[in-house]
Amino acid sequence: MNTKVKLFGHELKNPIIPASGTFGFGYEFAKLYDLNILGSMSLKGTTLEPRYGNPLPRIAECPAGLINAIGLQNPGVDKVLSEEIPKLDKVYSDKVIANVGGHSVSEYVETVAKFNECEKVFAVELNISCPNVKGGGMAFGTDPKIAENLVKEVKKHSLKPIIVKLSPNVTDIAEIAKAVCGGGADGVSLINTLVGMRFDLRTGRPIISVGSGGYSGVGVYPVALRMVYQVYKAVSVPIIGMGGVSSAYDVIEMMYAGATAVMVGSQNLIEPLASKHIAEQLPRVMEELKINRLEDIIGRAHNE
Amino acid sequence: MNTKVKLFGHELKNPIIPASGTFGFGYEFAKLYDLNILGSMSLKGTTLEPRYGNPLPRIAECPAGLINAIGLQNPGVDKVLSEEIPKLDKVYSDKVIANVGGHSVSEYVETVAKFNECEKVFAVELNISCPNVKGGGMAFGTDPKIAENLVKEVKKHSLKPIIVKLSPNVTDIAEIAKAVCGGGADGVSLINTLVGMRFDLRTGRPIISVGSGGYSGVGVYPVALRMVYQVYKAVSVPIIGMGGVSSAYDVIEMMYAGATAVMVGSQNLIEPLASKHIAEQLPRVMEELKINRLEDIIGRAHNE
Amino acid sequence: MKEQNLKVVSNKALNDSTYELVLKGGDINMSSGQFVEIKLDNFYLRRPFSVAKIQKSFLTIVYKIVGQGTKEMTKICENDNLSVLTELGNTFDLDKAKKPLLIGGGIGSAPLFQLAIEFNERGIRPTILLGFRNEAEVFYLEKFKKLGDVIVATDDGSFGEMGNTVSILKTKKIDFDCYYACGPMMMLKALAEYNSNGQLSLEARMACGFGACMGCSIMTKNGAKRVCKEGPVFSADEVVF
Amino acid sequence: MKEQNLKVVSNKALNDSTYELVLKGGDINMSSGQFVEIKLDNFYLRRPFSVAKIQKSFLTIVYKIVGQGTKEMTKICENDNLSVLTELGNTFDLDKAKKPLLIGGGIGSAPLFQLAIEFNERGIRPTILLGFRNEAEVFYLEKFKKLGDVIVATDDGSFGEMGNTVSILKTKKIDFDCYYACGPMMMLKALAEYNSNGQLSLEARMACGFGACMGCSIMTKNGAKRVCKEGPVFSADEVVF
Ligand SMILES: Cc1cc2nc3c(=O)[nH]c(=O)nc-3n(C[C@H](O)[C@H](O)[C@H](O)COP(=O)(O)OP(=O)(O)OC[C@H]3O[C@@H](n4cnc5c(N)ncnc54)[C@H](O)[C@@H]3O)c2cc1C
Ligand SMILES: Cc1cc2nc3c(=O)[nH]c(=O)nc-3n(C[C@H](O)[C@H](O)[C@H](O)COP(=O)(O)OP(=O)(O)OC[C@H]3O[C@@H](n4cnc5c(N)ncnc54)[C@H](O)[C@@H]3O)c2cc1C
Ligand SMILES: Cc1cc2nc3c(=O)[nH]c(=O)nc-3n(C[C@H](O)[C@H](O)[C@H](O)COP(=O)(O)O)c2cc1C
Ligand SMILES: Cc1cc2nc3c(=O)[nH]c(=O)nc-3n(C[C@H](O)[C@H](O)[C@H](O)COP(=O)(O)O)c2cc1C
Ligand code: FES
Ligand code: FES
Repeated sequence: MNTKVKLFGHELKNPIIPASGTFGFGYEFAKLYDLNILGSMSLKGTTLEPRYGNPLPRIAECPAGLINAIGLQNPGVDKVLSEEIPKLDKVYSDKVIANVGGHSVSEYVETVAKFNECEKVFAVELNISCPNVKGGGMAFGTDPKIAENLVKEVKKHSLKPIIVKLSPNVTDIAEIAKAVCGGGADGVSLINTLVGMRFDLRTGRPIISVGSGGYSGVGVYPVALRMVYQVYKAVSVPIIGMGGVSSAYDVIEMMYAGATAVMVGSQNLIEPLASKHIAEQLPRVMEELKINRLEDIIGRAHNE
Repeated sequence: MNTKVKLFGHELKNPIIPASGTFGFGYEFAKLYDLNILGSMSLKGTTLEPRYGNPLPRIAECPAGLINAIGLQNPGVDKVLSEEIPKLDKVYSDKVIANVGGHSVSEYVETVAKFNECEKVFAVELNISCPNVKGGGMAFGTDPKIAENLVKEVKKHSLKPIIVKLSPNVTDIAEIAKAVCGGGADGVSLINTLVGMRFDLRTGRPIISVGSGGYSGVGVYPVALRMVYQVYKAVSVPIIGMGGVSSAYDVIEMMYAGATAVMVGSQNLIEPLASKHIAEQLPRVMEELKINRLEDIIGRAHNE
Repeated sequence: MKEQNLKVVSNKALNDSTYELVLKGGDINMSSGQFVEIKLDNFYLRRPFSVAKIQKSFLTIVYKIVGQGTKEMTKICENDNLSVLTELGNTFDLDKAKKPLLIGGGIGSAPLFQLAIEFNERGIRPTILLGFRNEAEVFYLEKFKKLGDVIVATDDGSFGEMGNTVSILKTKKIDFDCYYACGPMMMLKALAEYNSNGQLSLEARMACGFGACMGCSIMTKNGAKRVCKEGPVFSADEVVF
Repeated sequence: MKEQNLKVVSNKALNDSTYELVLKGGDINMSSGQFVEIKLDNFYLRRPFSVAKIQKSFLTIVYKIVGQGTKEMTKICENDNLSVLTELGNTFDLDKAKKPLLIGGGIGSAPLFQLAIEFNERGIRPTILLGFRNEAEVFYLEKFKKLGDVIVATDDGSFGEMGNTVSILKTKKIDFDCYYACGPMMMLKALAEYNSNGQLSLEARMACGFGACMGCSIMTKNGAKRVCKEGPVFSADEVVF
């Protein structure tokens, strides 16, 4: 069973990548299992300055997932580079994906540029789809022109491949995908969270402190598959698929839809060994489905 | 416990309404239980001419719901008026909501007008958000101008209140809600299904014959709540909330978000007595939450 | 249609990929051709299965592992309770045959077992033609032999005749007036083209299973019909393949 | 942190709204203040509960019915297996006190039981101040009395003193050097304002419970800290309410 896939010339031993925000900076999971089973990992969303994020409660449960409104809590890019990534480097030998959030074009540009010299990072994921940050985040991800321009500016200052993370909260995700590719994106990742809400049965008020938050988990899976399929038809850069993935079967379906690699998010939170289990299960499922080389199935759903 | 709510001057004994497409024309459920426990019901989507709909498979399972691509199979409005509604009338004494789909403004207008003389129908729900009909359906629901114009034309020829059923597959549902209200909508209902896909693990091909379909069930619940909340802020007409409702608790949350009445869809398909159970559970849940008059809680989430 | 809680009497393997599940409950008022829908933990939709045998308040289904749900079903234990919708769909029409031929393809043989019982109750011993992929997939053979004259075919010839039900039907002279078939769509289509004097039990991906969603509507010469409500048994000459 | 399958030894009501769940498993290496996260069927997120008692491989939690999940938990049966994350969070710091005062508000009294055991193991008999809404909510009273000098207060005076833990603390002269408190946020805030020489066990809505999601981060005077990782026990003088 050949589980290898390539992203921007970088070879991953398998396509399983814990998704940003659900795996911290990785090293804390090293107490649970040997991280080297993972194809790569996407680090917690990082901004120029340290951020505390939103007030509590930041979490609300849903029947098939959760709503989060962390608000990009992170120690700031400098500390990520000087402290978090070195810690991760000790327990994980492959390269990783940095994930960058921001409020303005210049903030994105400056933060991304800081990763230029970081060898541990083989690509930067631009989060233009975070629904939890006022006056930033998702606004960049719902307007094709604004998105294209942001990517253009970022590309000017980045030495790493840029993956643009797309928002599912749009009428036409293919249009945004085309726009960011027009701006020079080397790849796209999708989906970020769907905007969702829950209410307190006793008070009637929203549970999340800031009202709404981002919904993720198995409940978003069919929407994620559809969007990966749509985007695969629209652009030719590699796609990293995610949204509700909880088993190796789900990884296969994502790849049929068009994903080159697959991120596992919320499942890590409810089952700490999820990414490991999925990576282990993958060769067995390939055998069951008579798939020899995983790269062969990317976009298979589009074959006539 | 007072469970009554009012819609366009019409009093419903409770806000529980089986959603269009998940309850046929109602009468077949009469063998299972006395339908008169229900506040009202929304009939299967009806078009001017009879329609067979899409080829099979039309159904795909999801971890927390299902995808359907029925394609508005129905016997056509004339037969609905002459055969289906009379059958329903024998087993259900309250008035119902007709649900109308179409491919063109004139088709919508003509079909809606046919219900003008039908006493059994107290309002017509305009489905401008069906993702399963090519060259129609959802296209009307994703562009505010087209939606507004459609409603305007329909209103000219309808003697019944018009409820416009909104698509969740848009960047800004509040904008569409405002547009249809600008066109004269008397109420809005939401959400219709989210576009979703699943793939066959063995062949890699989409399971649904026409590729994608509409995703519904508990997995869409947090998105539905958020959209009802958003639309309540944007317009002042009554809102009928739906999407993933499976218990009386869910009904209460929908009403907190802003719904005057609540439709139960997919749950009827997996638990045939769902709507009945929810209607029965409602007074008990009101007691538990110390709610005396259900109408008092509509939009409670918006109180400061 | 009824929603019932049925208790699991047994759930055992008949061969590597085929299991027999016996349920016991209140009120099982069903005939051959009809099906039930079983709710499984952690799956959204119920799973439809034809009844393979009905005896007083015992209901038997035979199922094949084809996906996640049926894989999970093998873990069902004695005394578990299952939520089951019973009395779904229409029945085979036994009046059509004096000399019935029952044709089963793979797991499609399951509903023919109850049908064979019912013919025997009428004093008619049917001919039973069963096709399987290979020897490992054969099930219920001894039981079927008690109820009729059985011909078995396997695709690879590992058991019985070599061939499939349609090829056997074409080459062997079998004396029958009306046939009753259940199996893969390809087989049913070939049968209907070869001989239209039969009844076909169809499958379709279903959401509700009781007529509410139109998820399973097929086109017939007499208009659209729901596999779950007007079916699953259709006349071979009405189905538009 | 460990993911373990633990067997249910018992699950019984202590009063109308409070239950005690005893689990048995392999390797329970925990101390007072720490918590576990229990996976429930049909709920997406695990539920966090402080350990009320740890004894060799037995782990006891005491839980109050407050919503759908805890309501469902009352149906857990002997011999069921539960997936549990153990060894979560930090512990109370027993070194801070020679004359400890344990302050529990409602179900917040649960983790203080294990704390009282640990103080007894050190030869220290703590003072224990427990506040409940009313008599019906009191639990573990006799057990606590064996471990310390117990004062009980109820909001409505239906049992013990009338008042809440904070009002009792203010009016009664209790001799202690450091307090250890768990209970509603309002109570902890009032306590911290009244006396900063204490340890508070906080709650927060959690997604992961083991430090991965930042869902539970509170602001402290020493920067952001995760209730599930750097907490749930914080020094009363560091929490920014
Ligand atoms: C009227 C009727 C009677 C049936 N009788 C039997 C029987 O007696 N024994 C038996 O083994 N099987 C029978 N089937 C097929 C059986 O329902 C499917 O094999 C089963 O649902 C597959 O479930 P899964 O979770 O293992 O497969 P998955 O592919 O994981 O299921 C995913 C979804 O697809 C549906 N699905 C998958 N394959 C089929 C299929 N062939 N037909 C209908 N739905 C499907 C499932 O119900 C589920 O909703 C019958 C089907 C119908 C419609
Ligand atoms: C570290 C810690 C220790 C705890 N120890 C105990 C204990 O020993 N005994 C006990 O009875 N309770 C304890 N709780 C609170 C307990 O976790 C909640 O009461 C329980 O999760 C409620 O679940 P539910 O499904 O009944 O409520 P619902 O309101 O239906 O739950 C919905 C969601 O909200 C979360 N939630 C609801 N209330 C709370 C709350 N107060 N704190 C955190 N999350 C909440 C649930 O975990 C779930 O994700 C503790 C909480 C934390 C964080
Ligand atoms: C708690 C939490 C925090 C997240 N933080 C980030 C983030 O910082 N940056 C980002 O791009 N996505 C973030 N996401 C989104 C996930 O990376 C992922 O896109 C989304 O959760 C869908 O995948 P899932 O359904 O597998 O969780 C976060 C998600 C969760 C649940
Ligand atoms: C099988 C099926 C058929 C449907 N047909 C229609 C329809 O004809 N007209 C319509 O307006 N909505 C139709 N819907 C959408 C539902 O009315 C409802 O908006 C949606 O399913 C979300 O609610 P739920 O999650 O409770 O199912 C259909 C949904 C399903 C599952
Ligand atoms: S499956 Fe719903 S109508 Fe047949
Ligand atoms: S709950 Fe995830 S970090 Fe605390």
